[in-house]
Amino acid sequence: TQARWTDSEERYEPLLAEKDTTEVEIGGDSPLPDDLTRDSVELPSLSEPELARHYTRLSQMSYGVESGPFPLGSCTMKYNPKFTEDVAALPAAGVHPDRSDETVQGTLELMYRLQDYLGRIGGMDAVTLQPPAGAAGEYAGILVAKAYHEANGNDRSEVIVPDSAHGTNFATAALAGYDVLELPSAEDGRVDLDALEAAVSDDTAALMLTNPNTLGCFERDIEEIASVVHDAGGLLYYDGANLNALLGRARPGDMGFDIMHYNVHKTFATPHGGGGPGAGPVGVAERLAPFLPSPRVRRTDDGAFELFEPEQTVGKVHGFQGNWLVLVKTYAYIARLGDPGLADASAKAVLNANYLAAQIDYEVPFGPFHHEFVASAGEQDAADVAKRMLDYGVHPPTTKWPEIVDEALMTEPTEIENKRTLDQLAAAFDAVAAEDEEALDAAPQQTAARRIDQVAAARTPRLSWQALDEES
Amino acid sequence: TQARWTDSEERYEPLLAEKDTTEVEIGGDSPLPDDLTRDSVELPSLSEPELARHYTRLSQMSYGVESGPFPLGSCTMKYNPKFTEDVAALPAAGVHPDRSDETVQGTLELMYRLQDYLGRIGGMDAVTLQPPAGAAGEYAGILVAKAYHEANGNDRSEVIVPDSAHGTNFATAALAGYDVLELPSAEDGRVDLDALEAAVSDDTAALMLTNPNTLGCFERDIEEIASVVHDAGGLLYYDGANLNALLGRARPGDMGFDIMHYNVHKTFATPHGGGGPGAGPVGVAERLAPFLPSPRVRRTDDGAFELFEPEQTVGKVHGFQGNWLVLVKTYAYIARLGDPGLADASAKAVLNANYLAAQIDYEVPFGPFHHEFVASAGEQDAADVAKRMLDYGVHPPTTKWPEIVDEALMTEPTEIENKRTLDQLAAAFDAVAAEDEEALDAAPQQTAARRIDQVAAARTPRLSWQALDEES
Amino acid sequence: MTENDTRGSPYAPHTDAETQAMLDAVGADSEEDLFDIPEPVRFDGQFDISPRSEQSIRAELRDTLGRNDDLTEFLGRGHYDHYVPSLVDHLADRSEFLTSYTQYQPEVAQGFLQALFEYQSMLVELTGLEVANCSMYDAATALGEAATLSQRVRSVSGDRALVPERMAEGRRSVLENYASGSGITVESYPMADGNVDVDALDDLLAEDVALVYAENPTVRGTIEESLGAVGDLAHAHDALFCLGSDPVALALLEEPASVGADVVVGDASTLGLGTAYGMGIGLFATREEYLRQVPGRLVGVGEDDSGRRAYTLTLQTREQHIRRERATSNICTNQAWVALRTAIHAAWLGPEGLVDLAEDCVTLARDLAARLDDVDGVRAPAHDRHHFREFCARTERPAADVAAALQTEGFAVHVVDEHELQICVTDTTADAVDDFVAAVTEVVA
Amino acid sequence: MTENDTRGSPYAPHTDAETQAMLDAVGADSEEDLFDIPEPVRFDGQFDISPRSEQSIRAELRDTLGRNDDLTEFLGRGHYDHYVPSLVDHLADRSEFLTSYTQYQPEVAQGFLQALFEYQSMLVELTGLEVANCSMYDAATALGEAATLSQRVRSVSGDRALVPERMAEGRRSVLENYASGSGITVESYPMADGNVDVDALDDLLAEDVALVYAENPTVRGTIEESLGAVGDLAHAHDALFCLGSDPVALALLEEPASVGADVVVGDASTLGLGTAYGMGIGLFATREEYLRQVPGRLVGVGEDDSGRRAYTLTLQTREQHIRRERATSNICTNQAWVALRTAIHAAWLGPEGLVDLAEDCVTLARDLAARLDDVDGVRAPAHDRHHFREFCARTERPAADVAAALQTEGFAVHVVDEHELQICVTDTTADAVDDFVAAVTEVVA
Repeated sequence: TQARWTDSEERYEPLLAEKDTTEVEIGGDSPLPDDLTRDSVELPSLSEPELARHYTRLSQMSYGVESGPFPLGSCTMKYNPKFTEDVAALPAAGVHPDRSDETVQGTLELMYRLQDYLGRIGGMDAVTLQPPAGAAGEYAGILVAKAYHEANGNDRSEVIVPDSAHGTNFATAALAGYDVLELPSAEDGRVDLDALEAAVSDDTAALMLTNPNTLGCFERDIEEIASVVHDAGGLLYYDGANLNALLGRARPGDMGFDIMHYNVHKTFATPHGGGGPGAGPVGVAERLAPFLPSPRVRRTDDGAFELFEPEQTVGKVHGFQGNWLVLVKTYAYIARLGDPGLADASAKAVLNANYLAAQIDYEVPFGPFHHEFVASAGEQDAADVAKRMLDYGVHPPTTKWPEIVDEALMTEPTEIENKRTLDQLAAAFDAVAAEDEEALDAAPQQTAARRIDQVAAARTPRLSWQALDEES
Repeated sequence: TQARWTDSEERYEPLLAEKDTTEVEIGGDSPLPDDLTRDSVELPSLSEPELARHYTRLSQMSYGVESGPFPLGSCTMKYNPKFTEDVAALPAAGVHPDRSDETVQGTLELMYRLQDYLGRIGGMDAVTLQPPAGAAGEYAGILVAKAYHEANGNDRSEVIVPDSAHGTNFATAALAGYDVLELPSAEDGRVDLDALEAAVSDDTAALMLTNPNTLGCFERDIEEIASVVHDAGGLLYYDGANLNALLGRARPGDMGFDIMHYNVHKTFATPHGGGGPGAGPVGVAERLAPFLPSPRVRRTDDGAFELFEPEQTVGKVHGFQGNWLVLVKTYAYIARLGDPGLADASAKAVLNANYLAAQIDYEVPFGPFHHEFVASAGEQDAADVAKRMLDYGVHPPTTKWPEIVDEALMTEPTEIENKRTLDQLAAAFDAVAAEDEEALDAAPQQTAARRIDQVAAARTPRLSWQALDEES
Repeated sequence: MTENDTRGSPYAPHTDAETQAMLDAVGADSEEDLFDIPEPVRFDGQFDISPRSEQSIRAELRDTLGRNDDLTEFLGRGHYDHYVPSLVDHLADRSEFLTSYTQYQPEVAQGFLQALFEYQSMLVELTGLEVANCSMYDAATALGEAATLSQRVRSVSGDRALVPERMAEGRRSVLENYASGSGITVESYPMADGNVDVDALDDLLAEDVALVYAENPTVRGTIEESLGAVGDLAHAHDALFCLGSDPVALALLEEPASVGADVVVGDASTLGLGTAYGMGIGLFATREEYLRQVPGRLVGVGEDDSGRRAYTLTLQTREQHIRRERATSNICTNQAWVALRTAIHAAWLGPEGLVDLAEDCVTLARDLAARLDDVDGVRAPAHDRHHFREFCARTERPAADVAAALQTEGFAVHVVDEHELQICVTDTTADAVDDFVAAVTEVVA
Repeated sequence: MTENDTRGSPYAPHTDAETQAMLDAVGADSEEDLFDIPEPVRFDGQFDISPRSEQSIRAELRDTLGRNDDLTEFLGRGHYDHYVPSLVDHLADRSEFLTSYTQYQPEVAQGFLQALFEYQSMLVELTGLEVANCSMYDAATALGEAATLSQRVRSVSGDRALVPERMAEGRRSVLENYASGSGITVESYPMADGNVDVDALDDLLAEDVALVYAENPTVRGTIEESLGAVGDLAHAHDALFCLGSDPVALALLEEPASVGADVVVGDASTLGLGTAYGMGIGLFATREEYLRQVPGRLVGVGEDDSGRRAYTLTLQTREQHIRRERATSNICTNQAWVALRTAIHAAWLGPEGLVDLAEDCVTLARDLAARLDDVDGVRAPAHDRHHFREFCARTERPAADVAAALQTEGFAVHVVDEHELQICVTDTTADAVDDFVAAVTEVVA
């Protein structure tokens, strides 16, 4: 049972502002004239001991990878090695981004090495570390594709995205100003080659593809897919969300992808932080390198490192150099595993998914699976299944997506679980599968809060303690 | 409600050894001949992710100062400032203890400064940092007293200890080879001057005294007490456990104490660590300085710092220089508060104890109080009261001690609680005071484990997982 | 040692026996058999990355990063180094926060949700606007999102965004990228002595302007004196007024709502993160009327089955995972953990501490400018304005030479023009000011 | 800033209004009124300690401790620096562990109790003895406690403790102090080429000996080859055999129980703490028959009202807070948090990692000794024994001169005799061995 710190019949842990606030008037001894300042500011006013307790309790009412299994499909919830936190906390890691190159040779060298590592792992010729998240990586990649086509006098208006793709692919293409063409999946959950051939045209700027796809299935026709897109003059974009399934077994560059992003907070085990920060470095084939965001790092003939602006750069996708501290952790993780560890990570991630899929009572369509599978809750509501699984002390899978599977339970155990934990997970799945609607409706019971009415919350949005105050 | 991670009907979180163990055979490629090695070793064998989860869950099933109020009498559970952890973690703090003086000038200087701070705070002329805990400080102090008497050709066999004193005082005197003379308290809970006069003799080596005493009451006759003991040729020892009541208001040295120890994990807010480590520096009056443990630190004429052996040193009470990292935190805490902060800490600690004592329904005999008070649970069993208080999300007071109060609830809120928290604490006291035996017997319900039968546990001691294995 | 065992991932716990049992269970002969990858695209090579122990990687990175020069940084221009209290690290590093995912199962994530709700609330107070999201990537991307929002919500279709001629280079570039996808063009308006040239702005304004962006403090550290006028001008042309700032500045300077700001963007990591080589967190706040056009995640309040208040992500239908190409933004992974840090830091300061810190930002910069102005060969501040944290200083010697000489003395400053340096002072550099003044005195001579 | 507010303790949260309300509630006019201290002993002065901000104290201590020379330490002699994995810091620093008290309310302290129970169990495995307590202060005080225990449990009254002529100075001094209170005298027995001189020990033994103490490895790093004989001798005279070791050595060297050890003492912080300027944790294990004479705290197993296994401090009637002057020891505050760290480190290594580490301790020392032996002017090891982590080396040049020269080169070693150095190599110094050999080669020439 998760900790549950209850203050009263009305609430759990009170808000900071409900404990104590102070309103500070500005003026009097202010160093600025009145017309340049606000009148007052009212904020929580608590002692350090009180804050420590507040956040300690809040933490206990949250659940992370170190709380228990977290098989959230498509999210790759790996263990985040503690030592990577320590290296990112080194004071020298956190210099100001506007330092001159010669004074930050250590930082630039580390960036250079990481660019190199990522290039080798993805089979890509040039890498930028700037995008601060996967979706930002997609965006940088699509900007590069756009600049490439424009530089070739090749005005293209469409990006093709399979229906099973991550929502970010659609949104990114739209943000970059493209029309989005949705590609229906074939019977086997993979890209329908005929449909793809029908879809491509002179307007095709790129196909965005996840491989293995969100069903955990490898796009076996990847060579043909690449040909079709390339023959139409389009580029092939690799969404790196599922790269953990392929480390050391296949590289996007070798499959014909021209552009890819890496989700380092998935594949390379940097912490998800309750939603972020991650980082989304982008790798490209040689001919696209001149368009990458600026600046990148290179090594000069005398062995020094310097930032430079790629000739036909798209400019920037982050105000500075992205989520650098996350990238330091990425480097440390890759260095810790090396070739054998990375290959083993994928092997065990795939083994775990296959093993778990074989153990559970829920139907698991499609396959064969790599790092994840999508089970179907069948007659049960997948969202209810998830709530009930919480009562078994485990985090549930991603639910109701991809829509290609009814009442989807998208499950990705990752390599960090052993057989014992997978068996516990399977037992949780199976226990819930055998339960009736009443039990599911009453769940969860063992969590910091009971079932929350999200529909009601959205109906009357209250997004600040000020909004709560107004009510009362 | 505290987190409760349950594995089955038989246990909560499994033991490490119940998850997985490996037996490693030694030999074969061992670098040592067989007759110098053991045959095998069998220990838990778990991955880092599993360990992270194990200890995360264990932590959530424990309660610290940052979990909520912790008014454990005589223990001074103050907030442990986070930044003191960071300074103690500086790599330069952790050098090897056998480094030559000239290579650890930073460490020696910091020791010197801390000796100086503590001397000023206690009104003592010379300080050693070596004792690794309060009881070790008592022991060092009594060794110093013994050496002093012996050096004066003054063979004394008794140490006098008031009946309300901490158990360590009795045990320490015994460990040092003294007979212990227990001094009964007067009606008002303080030292009975007549009894003391009757007790002292040529055999009196020292009187060990806590002031304020364990009832929270100041020994108002301290000047007379000192005279009586000193006139008999004895020394006055100050147990520093309750020094948080006096900071900046009175100093043991000024009251006539010859020797004292400082409980830095109480007065100076270093963490208790679930039992330790603490540190118990000892301060003495000038004439006792030559007997202090070796080595101490001094400043040479050229401004360097060096270790030296006091002329008539008692030798050592710790293999090296005590719990150094704890002392670094001590320094940081004292520096943070300085004069105004230290005085304020005592003021608020005393205010809090008086306020809380005035709020609760239980009878509170004796007084006036400084930093703590001892309430009486009256007809209720103090241990049951404590268990029930846990259900209100607070840690209970120390129970059943000192025995001078029936069913004692020895309560020390410290300065870190504000009125709001004290009111919550008072509400918890009063709620329990109003409850019947049944409710008390059934408590606690809101904790990681339910009521534990400690008597049965002691009847059949099982002190290792090996002992559990044998059973099953 | 196991530490150096290079057979596999140290974070994959499988014993050989366990692996075999699992392979048996799925009917595979080997792990390789599980990979459904056509032979031609199989990778049979090596990355040539040697695995190392955590001990050696810590030493390696200490060494590599140790090659950075140890400089005292008087750098700002959009990224500021305030002292982050220990408490922030210790609490934010708790694994339940750090290693958790986006709160799609709110019942088991109440703590983080509440912390984000508190973050939102603090920004609501600081901006005076009704809605703050729980993070964008940084100030630049937040500004980009403001531009796309302006186009979505503006009643008359507009495709121009007006920005100050002087702004952080990266911020402008990111804005242009975001804007271009929506067909918005970005144009500069002139500055007058470090503030908005209001008359010039007025000349540029027309009905096709969707967004007017101004900053307070500006990129040169000046405090903007015409915010109300800028807001009025924008509104007069039915454009949104977007203000760039940060939580420290917001605690003291004019409240954005009071000068008519429709959107506030900026970098909230001036609290909670330190310099971090430019890593930050995008602050994004706006008016309630634009709620359903807000990019990124929002935490709202609901009730659970026990009738108690509970927190949940809300209005998710705006987001990409539901609305896909019609989402308000493509953002998915955000900077939630940094938001937690910002909130803890703000709470640690409290309103008194925050206002004191903000006032220090004014007085420290003012005092340093005055001291530098006393140095022969330096005139500071270059602009006749009030300043926040930083200011420009004119140097008789070429600024690049002065900066290079200061670098040798252990100080980093910006060069913003041939004879102009920019100098930023925060609480982390306050103690070094004497040494800095001495160094400047020496090198400008 | 509040940070620098010097009006009171930053950790006492009272507002002025709150203080007043509380004073009113207790009927006091001021805080001073609450202090019941006679005027003559009131302190009206100042300590003259200025309060500083946490930021400035961090800078001050970085600066002060930064005055320590940055040396690579080849130091041992009872205190060893093994690499402590990050995991240990991160888990042990969780506040529920770090800021908790002794587990007098076990229902709310199950986690820490279980961790201590696991620590005890690991030592039971490593020593082969049935009982391990959950900590003494360090190896020296653990040995002192072994001496007092020996007198309590020995059937014939004895007042002599025999210890090796060479042992860590501090350990011997602490032992003498503990022994003296019980009327025990400490006597040395001779060593033969770095091991126990068994014949000489035999000559010293008699019925009045309560305790025979030996170490494995010895203070000079040699592995003791006659442990079984020492144990037999002790038992033949009805004395307890106490063995000093540490958890890393115990993983590889002869199991104490198998050589007849009645008590094992040592410093368990070779796992979990690093050098720490000598801070450690006293390992204490003994036979079940002496259970009720064990000093310090013990965690046992019981059952809770739900029928589940639960942990609790047990056999507390041995302890000072109950038995007072008849307690088995005066220890109260112990080193519980270090025990937690030791257990996490041991669990992180696992048995393979622990044995590998122990084997490294043999081979790293052996290899370094061989390399130094190849250097002209050095003979190593000085003793014709197997070694663990460290060894002595004879130098033609005076050892003090060599050590001083090495210090200049950035290395710290022990000087143990006029022409004898002692050199210790662990996993933290393994990488520096090449540089060290080069430096020795240079300075002995």
